[in-house]
Amino acid sequence: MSDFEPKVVAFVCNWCTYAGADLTGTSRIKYASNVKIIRFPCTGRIDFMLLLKAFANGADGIIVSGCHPNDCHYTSGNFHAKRRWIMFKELMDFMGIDMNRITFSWVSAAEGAKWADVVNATVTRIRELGPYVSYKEMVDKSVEEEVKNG
Amino acid sequence: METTRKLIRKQSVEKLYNALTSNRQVYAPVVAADKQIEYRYNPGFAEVTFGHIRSTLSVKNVVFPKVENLFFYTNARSESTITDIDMSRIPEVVLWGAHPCDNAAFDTLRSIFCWDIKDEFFSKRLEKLAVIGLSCHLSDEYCFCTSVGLSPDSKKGSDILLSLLKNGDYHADILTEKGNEIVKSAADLFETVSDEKEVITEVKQKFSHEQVTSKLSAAFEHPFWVENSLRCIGCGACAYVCPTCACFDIQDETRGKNGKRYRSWDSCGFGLFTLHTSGHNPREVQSQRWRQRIMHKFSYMPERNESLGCVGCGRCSSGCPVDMNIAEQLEALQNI
Amino acid sequence: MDNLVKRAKELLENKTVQVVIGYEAGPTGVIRPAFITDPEKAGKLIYNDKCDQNLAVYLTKKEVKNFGKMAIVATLPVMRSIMMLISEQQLFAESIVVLGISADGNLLDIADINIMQGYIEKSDLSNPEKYKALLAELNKLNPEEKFAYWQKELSKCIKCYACRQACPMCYCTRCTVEVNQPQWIPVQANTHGNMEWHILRAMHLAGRCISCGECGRACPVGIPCHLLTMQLTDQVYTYFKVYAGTSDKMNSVLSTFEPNDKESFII
Amino acid sequence: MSDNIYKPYLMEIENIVEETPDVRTFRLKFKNNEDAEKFVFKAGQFGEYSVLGEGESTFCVASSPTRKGYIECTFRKAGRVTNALANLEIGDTVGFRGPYGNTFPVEQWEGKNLLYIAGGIALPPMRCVIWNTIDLRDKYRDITIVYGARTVSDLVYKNELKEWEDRPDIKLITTVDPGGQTPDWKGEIGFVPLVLEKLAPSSENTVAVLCGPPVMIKFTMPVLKKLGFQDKDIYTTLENRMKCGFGKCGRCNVGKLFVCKDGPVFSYEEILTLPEEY
Repeated sequence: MSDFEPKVVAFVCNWCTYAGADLTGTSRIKYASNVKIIRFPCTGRIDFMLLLKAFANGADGIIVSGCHPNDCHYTSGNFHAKRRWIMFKELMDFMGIDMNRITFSWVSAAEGAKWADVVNATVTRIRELGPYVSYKEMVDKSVEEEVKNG
Repeated sequence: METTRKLIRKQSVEKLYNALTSNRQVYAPVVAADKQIEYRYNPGFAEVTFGHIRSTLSVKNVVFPKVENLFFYTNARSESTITDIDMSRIPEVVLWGAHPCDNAAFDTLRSIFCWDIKDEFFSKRLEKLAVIGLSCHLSDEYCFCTSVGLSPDSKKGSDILLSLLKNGDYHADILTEKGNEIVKSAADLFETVSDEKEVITEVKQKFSHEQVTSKLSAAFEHPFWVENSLRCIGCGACAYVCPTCACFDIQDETRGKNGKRYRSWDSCGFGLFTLHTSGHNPREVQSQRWRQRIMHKFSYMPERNESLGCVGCGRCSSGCPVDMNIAEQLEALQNI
Repeated sequence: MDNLVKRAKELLENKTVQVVIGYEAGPTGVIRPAFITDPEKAGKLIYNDKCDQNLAVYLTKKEVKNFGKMAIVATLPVMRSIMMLISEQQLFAESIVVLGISADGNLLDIADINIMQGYIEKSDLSNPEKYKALLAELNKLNPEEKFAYWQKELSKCIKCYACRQACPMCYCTRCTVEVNQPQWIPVQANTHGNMEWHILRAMHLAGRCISCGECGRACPVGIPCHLLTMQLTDQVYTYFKVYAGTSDKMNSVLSTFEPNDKESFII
Repeated sequence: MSDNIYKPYLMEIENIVEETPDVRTFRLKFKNNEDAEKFVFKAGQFGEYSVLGEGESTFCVASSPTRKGYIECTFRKAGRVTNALANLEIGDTVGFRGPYGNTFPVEQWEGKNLLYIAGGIALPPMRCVIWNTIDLRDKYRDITIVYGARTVSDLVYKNELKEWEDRPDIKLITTVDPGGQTPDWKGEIGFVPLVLEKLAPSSENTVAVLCGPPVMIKFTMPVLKKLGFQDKDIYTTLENRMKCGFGKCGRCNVGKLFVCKDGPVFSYEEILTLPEEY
């Protein structure tokens, strides 16, 4: 698996983490290029289903990141998100979907260095875990099920 | 074709099964870990059940899969293309041990898919299907095949029909050319008929379907429908387990530029089934949808497709979470 | 259950309610829901330990509501469902009369919502005993085994939505699976599509599920889908110390928050 | 064409007309010439139009069978497919299956007066038969078109309305709901049934084709009856949700009839025999 390059999708909020990631760049801090950033208005807008869609479409790891508690641009979006992630994590654990592949973090607009750390740590971890085969296999198998006679 | 009857010994049945699985897909019933009766492809003979009353799902999926791809496409604006399905890839399948009600359902499905324009997906699958049926030696209170013009040993739809004998051997009625081919491929397993008695279950007739049909034509506005569907919760279980329900949905699914259009099972019991984009719904409440289900099977289909839309398997009633018992309702309907 | 019949008859006779929702035995002996509008027919009502359907699902059904004021035979899960429906503005407390049934099968005197709340608060609100064993067993599996288990179970799903339709809390007129711009959940019933559907269902019921097990009971192919929501019910209690359906004024867990909610996985 | 009855023809969008802010007309040309040559249809028939990836939607063919080489469709942005259609541009690909359904009995109408009554977005399904009869103008006697919409901007086919208005052999009455007029509006103001009542066309040797929202139909029918129209001389096209278009998917059932096979064109006499599930 030495040539395995993890595909990591980051779902981030516009006001803190996206700005933080921007700061990482302007501060010329290098970090793993495996991450594809998708910007949302707020962590409260990040539907849990999007994470599953990312896995289904080939992501090996996911980062979800937004403003620190009390810093939400919309006052409470991240608090709502937090409760949702707690439930989502428990459900995923119960169903055997690998939560080690998802990093949840709070990265503010000033934490350019933290963003680089979060990404690097995630990519390293995913590199060790290898590609997320079991979820993809399920998706592919589902396609085969249809082709088969019933 | 002239039908013939042969004898097949208990131990030869296993040989026949193994001979069939060696070179084709055999779809046979097994008792799953959770006690559900389900059909699987080529299970080991030891797993195959001969003592089931009804499988949880019907076997209609061998000719009408729950998802059937219709074609593939690439959506690239002006350069879009469509790739047809290679229907020659549809496999030859032997359906093993399905009961007469399920097998009779193939005729009903044909009357839906092949009236007027012929549906090639369905007809190709049916063409490649050989049915080795099994007469019923067991039944329960949900069975009502005798009320819809069938019986526990109806031959309709089967290519070969096995019937259990008292000593554990089987009679094999060879009904079609397809059945004959199978017999020829293992001729030494079939012997001359004995006079051993067949074990056939008795299913009590609950209603006359002719009478139901004639009553229904004037029963559209009857309060019966609301009274008897209040408990219906509007799920699609009855339609999905039904061997003759054929309503479907057509949907697209795309990944990037490529995708496929497929059809999948649908149910007239769902509120969205008939909902117009405007928000208008011709069948707005559940009683109208329940009425549609019964009317379709027992009034519209006999008039339109010259076939009854029900084979009396009783799955809709046994699978219903709120005990909407169709036989009971039809019994009541014939007397309104 | 003479008391139940007597009370139902009374309510219909003095026109306090127009319909009584309860249980009766069908011709094959199977217990089914009954809708009694005629006091003379109140004798059909029965209650025994086989009456396990959650009748609260009918409180939001248009054709039942059309009768007028409803009385409903209510075991603990039904009472909790009623609380949820009231707290989520789907039902007015004034539009129903609760014919409460105690855990040992006796008619309770539930005069109003406060009394019902008192009764609920006194009861054991954790998941029913009969489901706990399987939940515990599943929780012991390793992730691969869990994933394999759910893949196998969910591959059976035919997307008939009996789980949704049987659930009193799934009252939305348009469910998320029916939203098609964009098509959020794949329409076809394959393992992947089924898994997304059941995850969505469980998440939408997180903190709202009242552990009646109706979804699993309704499933025609025997998927234990109630375990998904029940697991979350356990977790909601672990994290937030609340059970759903305990008050007519409670907010659902996922639509509220406390600034000091604790978790250990966000870095 | 293969045996796959679900496979659409690929069509190229040749022209787009923005009729109103949310209604568009596409002119579609077959990508494959053989398909184009084989393709025939009659007034009243419909098709399944698809955007690959979004699904199919059912509309009547809005152009006349007398004009060959292309078909036109007019749709309002309402759901998933129509929104996706509206985002397409000239040159893009649209799938088309059809034609399906029955037709207006235009041959039977020869020698008669024709009265077309349409409301709002219901003119497109009638446009086909209107042009069909106009193109064979000498076979019919008087042609009268009554068309109403909520507001002036909701009137579709504005260019054609102008053309019909200018023709001496067609009588066109356009109307908008009260409040929907603009300062320079020269047509009628008022609901279609009232305008029709005022116009009072003779029912003598006349066929009426009525199409519009349910509420308009509900109030227009009594007016037609009062004018002496018989049920068998009133036609409409029904719409029900459809998927397949050829009587398999079970969606458009109205009683034992399929709107897709036995319709969409029905006389009022036939409609009275149907259960009210449309």
